Amino acid sequence: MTIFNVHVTIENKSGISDPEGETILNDLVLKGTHSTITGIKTAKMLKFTIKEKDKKSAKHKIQEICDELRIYNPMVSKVTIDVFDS
Amino acid sequence: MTIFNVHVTIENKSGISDPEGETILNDLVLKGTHSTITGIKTAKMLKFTIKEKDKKSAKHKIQEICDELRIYNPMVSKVTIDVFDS
Amino acid sequence: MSLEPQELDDLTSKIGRKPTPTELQIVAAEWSEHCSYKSSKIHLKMLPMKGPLVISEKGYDSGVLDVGDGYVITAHIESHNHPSAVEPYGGAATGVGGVIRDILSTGTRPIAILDGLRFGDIEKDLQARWLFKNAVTGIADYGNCLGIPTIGGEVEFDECYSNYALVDVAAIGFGKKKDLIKNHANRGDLVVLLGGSTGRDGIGGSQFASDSLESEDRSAVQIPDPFIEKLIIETILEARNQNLINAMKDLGGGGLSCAVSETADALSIGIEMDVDKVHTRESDMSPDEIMVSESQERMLIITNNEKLKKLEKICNKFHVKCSVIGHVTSDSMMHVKKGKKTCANLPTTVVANAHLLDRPSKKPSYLENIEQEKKLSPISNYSKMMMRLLSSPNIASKIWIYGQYDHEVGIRTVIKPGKDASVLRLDNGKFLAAKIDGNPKHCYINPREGAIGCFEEACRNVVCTGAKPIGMLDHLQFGNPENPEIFWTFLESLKGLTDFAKYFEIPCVGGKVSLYNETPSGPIKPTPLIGILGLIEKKPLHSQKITSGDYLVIIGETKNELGGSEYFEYIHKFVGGKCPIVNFKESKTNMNAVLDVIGKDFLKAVHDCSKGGLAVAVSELCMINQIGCDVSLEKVPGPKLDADRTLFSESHSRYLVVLDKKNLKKLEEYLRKNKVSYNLIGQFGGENIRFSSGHKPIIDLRVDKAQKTWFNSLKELVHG
Amino acid sequence: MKVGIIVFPGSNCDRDMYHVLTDVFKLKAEYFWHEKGLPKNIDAIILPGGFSYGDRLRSGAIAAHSPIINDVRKMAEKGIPILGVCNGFQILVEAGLLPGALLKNTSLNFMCKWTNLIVENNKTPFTNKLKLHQKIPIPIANGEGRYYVDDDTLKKLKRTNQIVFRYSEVVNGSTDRIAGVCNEDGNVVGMMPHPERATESEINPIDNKPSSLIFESLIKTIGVKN
Ligand SMILES: Nc1ncnc2c1ncn2[C@@H]1O[C@H](COP(=O)(O)OP(=O)(O)O)[C@@H](O)[C@H]1O
Ligand SMILES: [Mg+2]
Repeated sequence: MTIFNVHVTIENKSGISDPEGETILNDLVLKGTHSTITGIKTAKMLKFTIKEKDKKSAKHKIQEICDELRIYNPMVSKVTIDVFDS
Repeated sequence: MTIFNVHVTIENKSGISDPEGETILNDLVLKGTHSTITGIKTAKMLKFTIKEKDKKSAKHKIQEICDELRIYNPMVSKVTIDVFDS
Repeated sequence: MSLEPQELDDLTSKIGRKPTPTELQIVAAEWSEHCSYKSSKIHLKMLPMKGPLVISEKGYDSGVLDVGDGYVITAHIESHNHPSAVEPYGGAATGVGGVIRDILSTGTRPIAILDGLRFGDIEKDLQARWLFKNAVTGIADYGNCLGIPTIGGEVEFDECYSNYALVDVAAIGFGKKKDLIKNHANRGDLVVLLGGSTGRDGIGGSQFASDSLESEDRSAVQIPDPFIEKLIIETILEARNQNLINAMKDLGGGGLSCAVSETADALSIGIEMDVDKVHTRESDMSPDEIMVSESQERMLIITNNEKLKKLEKICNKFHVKCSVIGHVTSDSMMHVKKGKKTCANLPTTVVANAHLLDRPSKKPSYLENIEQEKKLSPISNYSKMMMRLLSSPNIASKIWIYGQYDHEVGIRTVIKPGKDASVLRLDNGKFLAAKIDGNPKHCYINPREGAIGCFEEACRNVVCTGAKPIGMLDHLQFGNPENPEIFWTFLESLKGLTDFAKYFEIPCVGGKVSLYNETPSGPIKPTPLIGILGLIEKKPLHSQKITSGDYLVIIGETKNELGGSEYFEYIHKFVGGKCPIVNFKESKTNMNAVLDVIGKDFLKAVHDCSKGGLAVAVSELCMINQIGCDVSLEKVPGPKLDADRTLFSESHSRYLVVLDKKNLKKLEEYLRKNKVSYNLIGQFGGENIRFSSGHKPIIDLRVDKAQKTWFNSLKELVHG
Repeated sequence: MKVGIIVFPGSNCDRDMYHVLTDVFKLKAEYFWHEKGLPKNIDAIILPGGFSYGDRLRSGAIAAHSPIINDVRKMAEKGIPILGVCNGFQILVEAGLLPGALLKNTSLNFMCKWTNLIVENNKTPFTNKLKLHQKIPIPIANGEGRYYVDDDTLKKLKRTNQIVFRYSEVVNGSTDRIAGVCNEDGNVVGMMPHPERATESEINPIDNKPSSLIFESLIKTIGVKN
């Protein structure tokens, strides 16, 4: 068994608006002098520490947990799962 | 000028509790179904789209924004900045 | 989105040509059940809508009641069932947003929200738990951010809602009568779209709400943005203060299609608009998409050239986008263009008035034997069973819900959630009580009497605070109306409500019909929901702390009416029996008596008996006040019943009255004189809740233990 | 004597505060929109509660960059009494005018309920009519109300008497049950609970006296003459 770090990033699917990102962009960043920024999207991340035999089963396990615990709603969000060695 | 995607991950500094991560973990651990998970931390991510001449200046610029506009509160959180080609 | 074949024929013959694709989309949105009320409209007319306090004005989406001294309150109710069933957080949140805009569109400031929630069995069903938790968070996040207090509501769990959710939201507004928007428009006036940008989210929402929920592929997810909504509220109210709004309508189901056609139809004008002028979120949206998008947080305003500059200035201050999308014409046509090109050009009366249906109805066969009772298995330990009942999700304290809602912002909430109705203070020194109630378990067994029961319960709740009911909101939620058996239950409920409203002279000031509420395993139980507004001229009854020695008096009779009760359904798992029936005359006598006695200012507390019957109502008084009580069941007025029936019958028109010993005479004198059925049934004191029947103890619970269970069980259930 | 109420996009207790200042305590009050500047003749400033910028990023984080905050900072330096309530407190913290941070409640939920405060510093312009350790029944209504400071800062706050209010019981996981703090000079005070929701007997079912004293302290500080 090896320990892995698994990052789960949850964000709105494309085409679905992200009011928080828009507010941060328009009311904070663009009010300063930072005109090279053209977009901000927010996401939520969960960082799991998991003991599994390999990367594949770590990823599989985490996907299972996300679905089972309804960590995200597939109607609105998508997840990206990245596995790293710890 | 090139467009870059810059991911800013904001998470609690170590030593500062993360009730949300703990709650999710307890849900898992207490229910006894996923004992291979040993830790969960939550983080927030902002995905910036930025036009800069190279990766380095993109990163530099974003670091500047994070500090100047207090995208994170240095008292409780730390940031990690990752730059990607778009 | 599409029209039925006969509707397409109807449209073609009315306009004398083949409709364009954009026209088809517009009409399909407007003729959907959700927007057109085509199945219900001819029947809804039976409800009494007028009254001495009702102010009606064309084009209003909310009811308006005159509360005196130049002030009005407005009220409306909406649901967001289908969206909440797939995305509970966003669905519930945008439900709040929608009804708030209805209130705003009359030119009044929203001052309160109430929510009615229904889910499957959260004890067993994880999906139901997820829906519940997220719907509550959605309402909390939206209402709290707006700074509008959510002052109360109700919630019920029943297997008939498995894999589904009903999220109803009612809102109340307050303002000066002179500030009401008097909807009017003249040729050449400008049509302005104000608020969030129009995007692809929520396309087909109203059609969605008119379909049964089956496919997973729904584009109807709407992302709530309470921050924009808050800015819109302030923008509109400032514009109202400066008299910049000639007419106004919120964008809800059917998006621009409905807002434009209904405004034009109500004001007998035409509107010409250009989709290119609409501020959109994505650049490549088609005219059809723009016309039917149900993006949230948008308002349609009619103003004129002179006022526009000032309006734009206010919008700039609040960073709210506004676009002039068209102008008013005199030809009664809804003319939609993209630049120079015409996409749709339809008579507004055609668009805004779908062909109304008179659907067949038939008494459902399940009702044949529903009143027959099965033999109940004996209860060996009533105290234990009572504890179980107190922890059941339908009975347990709802503090986990209203504790997440800012119910005090606005500093009007004089009586806060946790008891019966909540009460708001108004600027003219009067008070407004409000509560919503439903009871699908009763309504399933008897759609007519069940609906009347919800109406009476909501009245009882406001009466307990000393308020006289002045207006009613109804929300009628049923399954597929094309099924005659379902449609019969709809009609029965409606007739019952109408009879009660007429007898009590309580006008219906607003309502909503939500049909096609079907879950994978069939239709929901009939779920009418009734909201009651009550006015208090002098001061509300603030419950005082109950102390040892205080008397407990019950008003009203306890009958053998356990059909649909929590006792039958939760404890005995039995659906059936006789549902409680309201006797109108008795109801009125008791209601008036309670109001009169409250006015005499010697009562400590009043609480009605509802779910869980007498046993639960008494326990609630004890648990809230942390004091015991001894109740003698044989003293309870009504026909002689077994102890469990007296304890748990859910008969209506019953009130518990708490008073100091020394005031009993005064109370009895009044009640006897007015021929009210009542009796002294108990006395407070000690640390135990005790019910006995002829000195035989039946239930004996420690108050503190009961209180802990009742208070925490919902929270513990949700947080696992 | 004039009190300035600062209004940000999304503030929603501004009108409540105005009502209490003017109708209940007969003070003169005026709203100031966040994009404007503050005039010189202001005697006290209140940042009311609400959801400035929808609480996005972090509550108070965006409003802390509003133009008006520069003027608030100047006034703070001059010693003018400044009170931040709930979101106003969060903004003052984000602007660096008060120490610490406000994090999500440990319940992870928004909490609206009545609780009790204990007065820990009665030398500020908003507490000088209260008794030390006096109990104040008061409502809270927030999602990010858990006050946090690290150990060193906590020690310093204690030493410099910057803890103004504590909760009488554990409410939301705040460090040392802190509910309100002040700056070193004591003229800038921030608190999570809502005193404006507890000063009228009609609204306050418990006891209206103590939280009224917060406003009466201000009157004592700046005087009443109009
Ligand atoms: N969904 C909800 N949202 C807000 N408050 C609620 C909700 N459900 C129940 N409450 C509050 O809890 C209290 C008890 O509600 P309920 O059991 O419906 O009372 P009653 O039996 O008198 O109708 C009331 O104050 C009510 O407003
Ligand atoms: Mg009640």
